[in-house]
Amino acid sequence: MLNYITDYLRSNTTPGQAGNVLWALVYILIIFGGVSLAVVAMNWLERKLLAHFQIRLGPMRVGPHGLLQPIADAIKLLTKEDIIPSEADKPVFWIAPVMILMTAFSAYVVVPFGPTHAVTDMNIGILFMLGVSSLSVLGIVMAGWASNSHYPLIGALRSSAQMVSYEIAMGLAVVTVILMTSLHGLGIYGTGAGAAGTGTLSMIEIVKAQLAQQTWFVFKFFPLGLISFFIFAVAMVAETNRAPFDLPEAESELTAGFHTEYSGLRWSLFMLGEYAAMIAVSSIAATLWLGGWLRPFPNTLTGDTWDLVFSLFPGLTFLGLALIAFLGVIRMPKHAYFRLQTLGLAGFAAVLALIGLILFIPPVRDRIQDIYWFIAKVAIFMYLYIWYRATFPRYRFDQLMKVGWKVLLPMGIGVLLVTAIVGVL
Amino acid sequence: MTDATKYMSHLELGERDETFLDSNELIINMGPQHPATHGVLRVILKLDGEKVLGTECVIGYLHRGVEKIAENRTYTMFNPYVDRMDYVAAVSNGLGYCEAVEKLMNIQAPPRANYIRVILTELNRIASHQLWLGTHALDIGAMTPLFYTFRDREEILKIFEKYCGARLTTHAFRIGGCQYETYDGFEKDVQNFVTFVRPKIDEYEALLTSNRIWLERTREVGKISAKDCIALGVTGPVLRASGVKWDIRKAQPYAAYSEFDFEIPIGEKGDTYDRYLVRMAEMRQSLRIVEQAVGKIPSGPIMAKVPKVIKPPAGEIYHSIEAPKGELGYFIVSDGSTQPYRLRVRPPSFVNLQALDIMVRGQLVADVIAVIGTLDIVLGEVDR
Amino acid sequence: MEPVATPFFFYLLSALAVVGGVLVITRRNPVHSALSLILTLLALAGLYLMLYAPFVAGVQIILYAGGIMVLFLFVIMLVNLERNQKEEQFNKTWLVGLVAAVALGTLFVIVYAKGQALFPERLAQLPEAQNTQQVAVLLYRDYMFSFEIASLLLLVAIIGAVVMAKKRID
Amino acid sequence: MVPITTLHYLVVAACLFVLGVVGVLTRRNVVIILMSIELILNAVNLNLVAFSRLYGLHGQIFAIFVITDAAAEAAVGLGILIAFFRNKETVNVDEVDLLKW
Repeated sequence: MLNYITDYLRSNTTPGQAGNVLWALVYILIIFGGVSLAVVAMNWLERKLLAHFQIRLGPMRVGPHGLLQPIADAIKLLTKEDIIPSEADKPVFWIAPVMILMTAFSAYVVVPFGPTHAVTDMNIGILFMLGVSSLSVLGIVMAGWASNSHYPLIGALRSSAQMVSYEIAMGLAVVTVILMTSLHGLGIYGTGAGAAGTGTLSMIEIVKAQLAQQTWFVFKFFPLGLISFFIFAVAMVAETNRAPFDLPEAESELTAGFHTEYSGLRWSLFMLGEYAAMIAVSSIAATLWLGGWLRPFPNTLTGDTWDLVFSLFPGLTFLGLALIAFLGVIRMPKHAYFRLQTLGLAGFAAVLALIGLILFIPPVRDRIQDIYWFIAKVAIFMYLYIWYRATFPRYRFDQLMKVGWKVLLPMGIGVLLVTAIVGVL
Repeated sequence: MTDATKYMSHLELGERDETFLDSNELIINMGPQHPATHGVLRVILKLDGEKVLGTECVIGYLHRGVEKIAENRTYTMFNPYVDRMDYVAAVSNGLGYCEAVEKLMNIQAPPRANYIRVILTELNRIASHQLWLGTHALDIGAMTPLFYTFRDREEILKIFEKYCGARLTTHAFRIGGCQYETYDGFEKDVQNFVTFVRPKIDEYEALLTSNRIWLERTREVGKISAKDCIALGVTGPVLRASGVKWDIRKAQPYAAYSEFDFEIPIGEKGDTYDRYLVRMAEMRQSLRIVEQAVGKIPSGPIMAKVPKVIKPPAGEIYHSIEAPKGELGYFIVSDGSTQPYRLRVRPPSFVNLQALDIMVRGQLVADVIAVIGTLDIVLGEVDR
Repeated sequence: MEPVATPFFFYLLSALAVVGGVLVITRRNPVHSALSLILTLLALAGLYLMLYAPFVAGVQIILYAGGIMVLFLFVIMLVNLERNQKEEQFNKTWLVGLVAAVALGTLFVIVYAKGQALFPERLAQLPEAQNTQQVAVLLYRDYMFSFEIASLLLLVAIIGAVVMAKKRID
Repeated sequence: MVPITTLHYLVVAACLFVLGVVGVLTRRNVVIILMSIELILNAVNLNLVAFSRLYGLHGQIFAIFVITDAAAEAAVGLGILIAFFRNKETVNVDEVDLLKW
């Protein structure tokens, strides 16, 4: 059994490619659990970070520094009464949140957390991701329509118009990258699936192309890669309906947009889907432009020493988190009331430190590195999401459309054309 | 002057349309339970898609009959009621009422009382503008300014609390002057506040003034010309942002305003962005006034000689002051008894709200939110 | 490598597709019809994957389910009349239509029964890993002209749709 | 279990095709008629892709063209539908009995 596992870990294909259903299932379960956990963590982090942007403390009551707040929220949402408006279209009202959740999670099938850490490496990887994430529009339209109420319907119509418009700019930015996979200029990338000058849609191959070309695509054909990255970064915020493009749920105008009539468990499914979609599009951006699982400076800081230094990062991160938690323990008020909380935080810190230490063990270190860098890159985008929300006012609907159609779209076409010309020259 | 009646909106609310086709109008009901109507304002919107064809405000959800109550209370007893109209700027309301009654009785408040009145009123103006800025920005989607402004407004409320024990509905002034002498360290507190809040105003501006999205959301939104403003009787920052240099503090100085050096900030275009800039500049000017007033506050009595029973001679008086929202006027008819025969308030919010319709016509739904925010209405004052 | 449980997935997806199709033509509410059609389209995308045509499957999802159907839903919401649902859903010639359809179905059955021998059972083993690249090569080399015509068609469709749907300003 | 052959796919395609034809011939609502046409196109697509496994990739190319076509058809069809609805307040085909209004 152990042999079987270690054997598998040494192989260099994804479970999907190897046709290994068992491992694919294990991966799916891990990803499902991991993403759900990440959503919970994001929830807490967003509230904490947003609070600190806004000179407040955020959740502080449930657990030390509100660490258990997401759990409390989850319990509250699960036990809440599930209200279905009497005039609603019940089956559609039922399916809508499930649809959003399903599309958000099925996109993870092709996300490469490492050269072998993906459920499968589809030939149409990025196309699949874009397609599946475009399906969430349907969920939103269904939710808005089934609620049978004005505000949700307007919210849903706005939302779908917005997502459909920004998908085009997003697609153009992605096409630019796909073009880049075939344009090497250095003559290095000539093997594998993308041989003979053809590009690739596969997520893993795209990262491998960046490895072979010794550059992240965000820096390729400077500033072309950067512009396409910028287009994608803007479009992806609009695509996930987050501030400053959060019109569909513009609180001050449409109360809560398409999910106004939802409550309890179903509402939490919407939130879960929204955050999962945010992580999914962020991982597209990280994969396509920031070199996926590749560590920073792969071409300048080379050599065994640097490899070693960069492989220590995961462990150091966890030790750093443990240190912060320990500082929190020290700063806890010395009062009998807080004893349990202090102990809990100390235990949490100890667990973090233990994980950090485990991550220093060489075999684990080598396996975990890729995943670590990938998650670190995605985390940057998640931080940006929160930052936008704290800083920007909301766009008006016509301005949003103007940005999509009159700024991002021409820019995308221009970048695509120039990339093609530059690549051929 | 334009004919004001032509702006009165009359929506035909008869037919309800079932479809969302843009060839037909859609009537949508915003409020009274809506997060962006600042209380219980109900706006009926007639939409063509997202475009606003007309609006109709339904008010009165917060009506308490303040003016009628006045007829059954003595002049002194009615004083706290005025705080409950514009509860965000309670001090200004009190000042207007006290000065109106003083004018009716030919009493002159002593200089020290006038200075205290000016300081508190100007602080209250800053507090009111801060609250406006926070909620207005929140309506447009910027969450953060709200928390910044509330942090700084807290300092003003602390000063109020120390002075008279109340934070919101202060009841700070009495007919004939002030009830309370300033507490020890009042000057220092105010001085500290001025130095504390100056950089904070720059902080708000850093968040918003040159923010591209803020510019797009506020520029050319809710425009109103100076002519229309005057025709509708709109006053305050809304009027000044349209380019009319009208401020009662300068035009008909009351309290001690003639003794201070300050400017009236005006805008050019009369759009939401100009109103934002005018209010930001006004906060700075208020700080200037407060600083000067604290610097040269005279000593002396704080209460004029006022008879025990306030019994103004028969007659009528109209007195108005510049409240944070605009011209706040009190019209009092006295029959010589201890109670006013009739009291009428000219609340700035109520008059300014009339401009909503012409400001939003032809604009989008999202702009209605921005315009309601920029009018800076307080429903307690609109409905009285 | 042979995919796992091919018959099972085939029957599942085909059943979903056919059930979706039946629902499309029988539902009273057009939104329900559209949602059923989406079900059919997604099931068909699955069938394309089973036929080693991942690119077509991807295009099916992104264009059909994510694009065209959203357009449909939009229009249904725009023209959704309560009155419409209470009316008779089938036209007067429904019997004729049904007979014609049954005849067509019979025709198919006969053709398939007779012509079964015509379909060779050899399966061209198309390498799935290179599908996109091969489609691209064909599309941009052999079918270049048709591709350009298709783009022209789309342009005409865009203009046509705008002209049709634009509000007349009298 | 019987191995899945091309014929299986063809039968599914035939079912969808017949369903589409029934929809076009019997429904009154234009939107549903348009959707039935989409069903027919999809049946054709399934045929093309199924045959592409036997005769090479050309079938898939054709399927892509058909999808393009479907997009154009839906856009124009729905545009006409909206223009029609705006004038007649109905979406029933049997009420389209005037060439001009």
